[in-house]
Amino acid sequence: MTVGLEHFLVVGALLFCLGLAVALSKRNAIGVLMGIELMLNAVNLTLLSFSRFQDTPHKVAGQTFVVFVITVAAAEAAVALALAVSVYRNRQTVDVDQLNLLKS
Amino acid sequence: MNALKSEPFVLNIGPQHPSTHGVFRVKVTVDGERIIDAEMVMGYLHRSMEKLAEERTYTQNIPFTDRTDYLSSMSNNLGYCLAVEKLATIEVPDRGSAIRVIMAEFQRIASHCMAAGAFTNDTGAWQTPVMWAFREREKILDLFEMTCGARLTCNYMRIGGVAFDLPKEFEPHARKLVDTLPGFVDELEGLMSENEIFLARTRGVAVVPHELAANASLAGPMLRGSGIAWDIRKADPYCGYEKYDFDIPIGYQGDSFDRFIVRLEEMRQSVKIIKQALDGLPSGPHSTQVPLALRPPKGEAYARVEGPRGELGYYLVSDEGPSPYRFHIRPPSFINLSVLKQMTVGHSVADAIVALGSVDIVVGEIDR
Amino acid sequence: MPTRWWTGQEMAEAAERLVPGSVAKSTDAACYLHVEKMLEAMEALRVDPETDFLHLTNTCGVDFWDHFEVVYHVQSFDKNQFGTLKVECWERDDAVLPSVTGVWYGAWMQECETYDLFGIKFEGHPNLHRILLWEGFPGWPLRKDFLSMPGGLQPGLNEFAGTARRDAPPVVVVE
Amino acid sequence: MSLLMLITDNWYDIRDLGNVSHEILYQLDRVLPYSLVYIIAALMGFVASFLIFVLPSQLFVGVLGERKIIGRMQSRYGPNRVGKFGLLQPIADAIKLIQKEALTPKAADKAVMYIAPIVFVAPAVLLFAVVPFGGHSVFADIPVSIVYFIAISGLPVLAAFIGGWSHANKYSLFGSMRIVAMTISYEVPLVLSLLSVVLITGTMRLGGHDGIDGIVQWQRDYHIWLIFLQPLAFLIYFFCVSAELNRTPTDIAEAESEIVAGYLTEYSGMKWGLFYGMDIGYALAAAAFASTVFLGGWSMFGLDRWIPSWLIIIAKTHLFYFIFIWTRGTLPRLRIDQLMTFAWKFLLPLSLANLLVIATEKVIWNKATDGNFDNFWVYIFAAVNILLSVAAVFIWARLLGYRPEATPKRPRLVNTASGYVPIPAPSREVR
Amino acid sequence: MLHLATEAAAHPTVSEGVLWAILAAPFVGWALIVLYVRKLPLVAGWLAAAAVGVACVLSYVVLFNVIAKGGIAVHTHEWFRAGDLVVNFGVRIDGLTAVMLCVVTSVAFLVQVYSNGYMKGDPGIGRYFAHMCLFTTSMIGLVLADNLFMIFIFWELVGLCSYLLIGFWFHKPSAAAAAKKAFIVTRIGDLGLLAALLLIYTRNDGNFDVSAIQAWALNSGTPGYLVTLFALGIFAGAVGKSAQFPLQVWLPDAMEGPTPVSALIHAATMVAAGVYLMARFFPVLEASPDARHVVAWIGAATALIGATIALVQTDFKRVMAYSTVSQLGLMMLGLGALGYVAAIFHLLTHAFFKSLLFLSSGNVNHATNTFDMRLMGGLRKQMPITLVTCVIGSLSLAGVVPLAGFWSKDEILLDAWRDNRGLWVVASLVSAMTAFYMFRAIFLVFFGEYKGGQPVDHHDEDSHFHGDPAHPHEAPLVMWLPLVILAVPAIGAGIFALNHGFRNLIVDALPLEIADQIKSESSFKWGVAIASSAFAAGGILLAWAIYYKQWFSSRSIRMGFAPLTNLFENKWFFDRLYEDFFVKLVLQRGWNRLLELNDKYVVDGVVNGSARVASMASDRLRFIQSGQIQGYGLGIAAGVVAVVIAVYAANPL
Amino acid sequence: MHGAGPNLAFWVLAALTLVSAGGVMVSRNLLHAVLFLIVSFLGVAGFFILLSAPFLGMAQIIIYVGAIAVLVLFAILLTPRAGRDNGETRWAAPGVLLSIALMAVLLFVITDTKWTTAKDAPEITAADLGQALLSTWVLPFEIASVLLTAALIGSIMLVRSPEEEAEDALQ
Repeated sequence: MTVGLEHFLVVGALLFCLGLAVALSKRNAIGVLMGIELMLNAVNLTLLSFSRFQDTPHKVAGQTFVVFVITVAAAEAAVALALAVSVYRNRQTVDVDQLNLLKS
Repeated sequence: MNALKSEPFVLNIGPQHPSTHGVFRVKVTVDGERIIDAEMVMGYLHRSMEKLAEERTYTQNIPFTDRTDYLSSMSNNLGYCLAVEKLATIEVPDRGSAIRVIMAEFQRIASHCMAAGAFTNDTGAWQTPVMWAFREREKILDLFEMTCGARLTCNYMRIGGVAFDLPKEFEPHARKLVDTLPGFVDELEGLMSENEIFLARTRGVAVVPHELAANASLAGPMLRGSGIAWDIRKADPYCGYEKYDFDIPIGYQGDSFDRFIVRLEEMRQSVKIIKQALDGLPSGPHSTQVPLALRPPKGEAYARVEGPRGELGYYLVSDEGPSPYRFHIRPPSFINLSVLKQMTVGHSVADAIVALGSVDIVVGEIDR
Repeated sequence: MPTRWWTGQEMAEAAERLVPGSVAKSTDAACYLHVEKMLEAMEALRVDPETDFLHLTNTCGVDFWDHFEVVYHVQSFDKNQFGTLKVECWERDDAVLPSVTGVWYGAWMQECETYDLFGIKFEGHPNLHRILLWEGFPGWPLRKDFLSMPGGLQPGLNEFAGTARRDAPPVVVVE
Repeated sequence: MSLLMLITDNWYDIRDLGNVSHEILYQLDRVLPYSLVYIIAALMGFVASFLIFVLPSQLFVGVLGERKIIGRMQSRYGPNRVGKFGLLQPIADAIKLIQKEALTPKAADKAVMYIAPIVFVAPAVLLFAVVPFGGHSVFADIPVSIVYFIAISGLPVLAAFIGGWSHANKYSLFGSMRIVAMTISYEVPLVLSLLSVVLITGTMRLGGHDGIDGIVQWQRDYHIWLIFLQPLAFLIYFFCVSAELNRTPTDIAEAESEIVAGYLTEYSGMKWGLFYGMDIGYALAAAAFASTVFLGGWSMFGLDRWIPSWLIIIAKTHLFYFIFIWTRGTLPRLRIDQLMTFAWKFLLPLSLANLLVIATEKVIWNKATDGNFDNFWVYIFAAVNILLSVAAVFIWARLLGYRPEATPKRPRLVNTASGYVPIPAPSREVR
Repeated sequence: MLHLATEAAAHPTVSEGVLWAILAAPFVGWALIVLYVRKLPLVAGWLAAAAVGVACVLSYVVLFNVIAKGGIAVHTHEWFRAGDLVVNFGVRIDGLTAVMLCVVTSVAFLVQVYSNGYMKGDPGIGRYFAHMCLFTTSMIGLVLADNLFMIFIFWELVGLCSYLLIGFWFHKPSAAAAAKKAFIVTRIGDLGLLAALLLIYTRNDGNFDVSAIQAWALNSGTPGYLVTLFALGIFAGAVGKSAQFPLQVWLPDAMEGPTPVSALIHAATMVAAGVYLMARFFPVLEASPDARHVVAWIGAATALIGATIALVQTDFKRVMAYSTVSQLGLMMLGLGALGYVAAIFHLLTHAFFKSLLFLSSGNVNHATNTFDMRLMGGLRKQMPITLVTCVIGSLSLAGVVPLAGFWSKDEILLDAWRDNRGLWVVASLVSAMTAFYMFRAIFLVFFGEYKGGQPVDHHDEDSHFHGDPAHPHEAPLVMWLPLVILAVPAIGAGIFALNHGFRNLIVDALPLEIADQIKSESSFKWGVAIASSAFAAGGILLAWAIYYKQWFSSRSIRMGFAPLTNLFENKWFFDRLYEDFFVKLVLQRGWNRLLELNDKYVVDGVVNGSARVASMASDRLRFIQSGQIQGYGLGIAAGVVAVVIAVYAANPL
Repeated sequence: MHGAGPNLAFWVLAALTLVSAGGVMVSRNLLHAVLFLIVSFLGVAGFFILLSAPFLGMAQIIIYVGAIAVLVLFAILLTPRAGRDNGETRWAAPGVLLSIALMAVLLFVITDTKWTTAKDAPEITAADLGQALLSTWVLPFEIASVLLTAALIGSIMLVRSPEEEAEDALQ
């Protein structure tokens, strides 16, 4: 059986949903962040699959997008982790259940 | 490592740590990599020598002094013998004094070899300087073996002189060694003092200002590294040191590097003294006859010599008995340690190791 | 020029000049200070340009059965002179002396050692603890009566460190 | 003369091992299905590079040679008991390590502690995949070899980190934090220095041969080694890579005089042995990489026509490795804040400046030769770059406060014991 | 078919390199200071002065070239191209640019020299000079730019530098607050500029070139509302930067910065940038009468508000600040009244005499450690040079006959007279008030008894006042020499009005049609001139009578006009309005407050039950607003699933 | 995608990636979760190489494994008292259910759509990518770099400790 676009898309979808599940269910803020990273990876995978298999004039576009996503992910991780650390400094916890200052 | 600022936690340096030169422990509290508190814990090697010495005769006590500072047994013997001689007013023949000077200076070179080597090892130079230093130290220990049969714990000095006269082959060997030693010091200097990394690691690290050095009773290279020109050999000559021409090396600001170069320079000066002593070695008896069961008159005496680590003092109180009523050693490395906290707090862990190495401790002497 | 070793009388003269009434007695070997005035006299001896004893060379205790003497060997770099000060302590059960760490920082570890081996407490010491022996070691080994411990035992033989009572009274003198 | 007859580019031509493997695969392809040959090719390349290069070098240069050479530097013999000249010492070591009990602390995270050595070893093996041993004998000739190398060499840090973290020891934790902080800092100038190489050569492939662009091929084409063209990049690469490899003077992560053995404190037996062995493996890989990028790889100014190219690169690698041994034998260790300062304040600006200069030169070259690159400009650039590098290093060091003349190296001498001797004005600068 | 001036045969021949060098010189100065000499105050200061000095000399080279050759020259290069967006990077040189360059660099140079004296001993002096250099760079860039995009970039840079310099003593809470205020308030205006930029991007094929925009505005094919929108957009930017009503509130607070900063930025250059921008796009204004009227009347309002507040200020520097606001309003008024030449001319003269006045106030502060006029007086003996220069500046500002200010203000009044008599009335009133408050300040500061200044607070670590305020003294050479130099143009710049050289020079920067039309107008009218002189003289006399002779007690006058003075002293309640209404009320409490009011007066009395419904609803809402991201994430994901399913259900493939 | 090699690689990588992503989900120890995450990243990098984007694969390893994973590890170390617990919150059950629902929807969409695919992989080198980034996509590229700078500065400001802030204020 030859592997085609659908296979990659399925892997991407599964990875995305796993990431979503992690992001939605974990209590530790860093765990949530890991879920988000997984989702971003899944998106990258999907983008690249389309870029590889779809017949478009802009062949480089898919890879370019992946570059941007990786960049943004790096920035996001840096800021998110800095946030986690500074939240920890103030409240001695990174448990998202307890981080609900917005709640009156 | 400011980014890693976290809760302070306690780190044990020792008693089983490669850099404590024996069983000795520093409990440091660190914040990230920065030390905020340091506490010394010692006594793992305590043998209660001062108590034991009260039960033995004056001559029997000489081997104990070997075992306090085992890296400079000759100097310890000398200090103790001087104290007893002072207590009992015993004259030492000239040849005996000259031999004592030669041995003490050789012992100083050997000890400083060890100190410099171990210190460079603490800065992370991977064994090479130690090995180089040991090479020369071995030759000096060969001379000791030739003279008294032992290499480390010599037990060579006696009350009233030295145990044996020098063997015939001693002088040619010693002269040969004395000729090569300055070159060796230059070599070590070229390897370490000219090394930018070594400078960066030791400059400005563990600074002891001269006010603190004087107030904290420091002695030896620690004191001289802080810029205080003080050497018992010059200030209060014993064994005829006033006859020899030599200089006191002193440092600039009292950092680790200053102490290191002071030690190197002292090796050169010791070579100079040994040369003069060998040239002017008088003939005659090497020792005064002293009764084995010596009973000094009632009284007390404090005699001191400039040991490799600093002022090495012996305080004896006699009650006319065959053994000392009170036998107290002024251990230089023990007292030099008292500024360890001031030297390390605020620096990083790596600097604490350098600071500890620059004090040049011998745990046998600290714990006695 | 070799060191000038001061006799006890010279020392006493200087101390008396600086702090009148501080000297208890003087011998050839040493000058004995009153406990109450010892810190004042020592500080004066340290800062006075004539005496200039800014280096506390050595400190130790001596047990004379009925009293303790604490010996302070002091010296001056600039004047190249050396002197001996002594303080007597007649209380064996509760031997207390003021700490000289405020005058000479170098007494820090030596006083700890003296405390450890003689049981002389130094008041005002920043961190007086047993430095060579472990906390809870029974008795003070350098006292002359060390062997006559409670029960006449030599400590450490059949009752070792771990089981030693931590807050037992340190010593009972049997005279 | 009969030897010269062998130089025919046929399978028995040992100048390039690729000829042999190519022949074997060609023959296999006739009888076996393609995918099987694919896998066999991969295995063959792996086994060959491992057997010919990695393992012998590791054992006899990394373990034995290092100990012998350092022994000689320290005026002692080094291992000389097992076998002739101690040649069997590495094997004895290995046997000892395997026999030793591998202790696991009670509080340790056991799974992680077991995984860490494996994670540490795997990338070391992978690194050799892209090192070219000859025009055709590259195990994996991928077009982005340099990036591959950078990516893979970032992995062992993780292993060291989790290894140090796993056994709940403060010294190990210190080592882990230090290694990660240091590696992150030194990765930046490292990549920048390699970027300048990529910039001037215009390719990210390490090897290359006649007709295929590659860094080695570029050096052959222009008859110059990149170390002459970019001395600064080479220096920066050397510093950074020795920091990443934990070699003296930057071995702060396992600084034995400070934090006992850093992240290796609780490892023993073969788990420690894997770390130890693969440290050497990484050093060899870095040396091979440096030889490839900066020292002309398997080329030797035409001599590679006569000498087997794999011998050339092995010789260069070992020569480079000798520098590692040498520094280890002679230099003290730096402190972590000094290392960080060095990376961020010294190497980073210099590598950026270097990149700028190289970019300018590339533009000049493009304009001046109108696309037809020639040697003349390369030699001009080499001369200019060497001068500029020396000047830049010197000037930047002075700017950062390097004043060797202001630091006395001998103590003062006085003849009388007279108390404190003040420092004569002008007071010296305290750094 | 439109004829652009660029197509004319004559154009400046100055080489492009010179123009870039003008831009680069202060920039290099900035880089050097930041990188190397930040810690060396003396080197940094004179390096900055030298860098700006180079730019200044080159600017005069450019000016003379433009005078000789006339016309417009544009040197442009493609900067980057992203998709179909092409952004150029270039310089445009014409009469307007040349004049602005000379003004900016001359004042900047003198201020830099002055700063070397004024800032001596400040710990952050390296930072100060670096910021000043960067500011000069961005201002020069703004002037030289040949397209709106570049103008926007440098515009923002100017704003940034202003922020940094106002907040130079950032450890003072007031300075930090003032910097923030200036930044935020000008940002509001910049939104308008950004909107104009986007308008041009969409409506003019992304061509940002100044000439192209002018042509676009003058093109009869362009819809009028677009031109008006564009004009209002850039005017919004100018309102922010030039502190026009209703965004004038930041400028007086900006006086928290060091005095030379106020002199350079908030008197001579940055605030003039708004006027410059409007002048740059004068054809657009010309093409849109609606926008023009808005500009004129807002300018008039600003002028009036500024002048009235200045009447009652007790802080010497704030008098200057409000005077600046008022004069900027006058310039805008002039532009709105189609007085292109007049506005630029007034900008030129105003730059000189206002920076002169600010620097004088700096000198006074240097001697007395305060800006409070109630603590001064009688300084004429101790500070003669400052007195003379300050009086010259004030006379010029008040518009007394032979001095520069008279000529420029007179032209504005003339244009206002021609355009709308209402505008003329306001402008005349303002000029009378100007004369009054300036001489009030002069008499309070330099005449009468000395009242001791502000004692030095030695515990205040920020204070680095050196002298003794009880015995004031003249400032050192570096500080009074720039004043003397600035006094020369403050006296003599009016000479440009005597023939048509200046007028032709800057009018040449416009497209030909408008240029010809403006050139034909006369620039002097005896009646208006006499009237304005009379107003000025009246103001001065009144001040003399009240504050020097004290024929009337100022206190009684104050009492007599109590409501007005109250209004003026509280700055027309603008700050209160913004603070209390916009910030606190609308933004912070508005919505809740509204609900509460609603609850109290509407709902409560009518149906109690509906209140309960509301509270229950809010309980439900609170459950949703739990503050937990994961809850929100869940919602989002559920929404996505629902949408996808819905889409598929609606149109199955 | 022809031949057994790539096919085999796909299945191995898919198993590796998904199993370790599942590991992130189920592991209770946060450190273990990070290790699983790293393996998952490596698997994705392998996918990239398989999809003829070796440069991106390498970039993925450098950035995700070399930087982001290390950052996460650092963050875990810096929050010691928060525990290493990677347990679930009360949203866990609905979250997982919803994920499954989304998965079902996505799988349905993927299988339901007729994808037009090109047979040949486009030949894209790193040079092409760089060319595209600096010509067509230059504006996003610049914005991304500005974003990175902002993130850098922001993170530094965020994690500064109060003492450091006090030190900065003194200067």
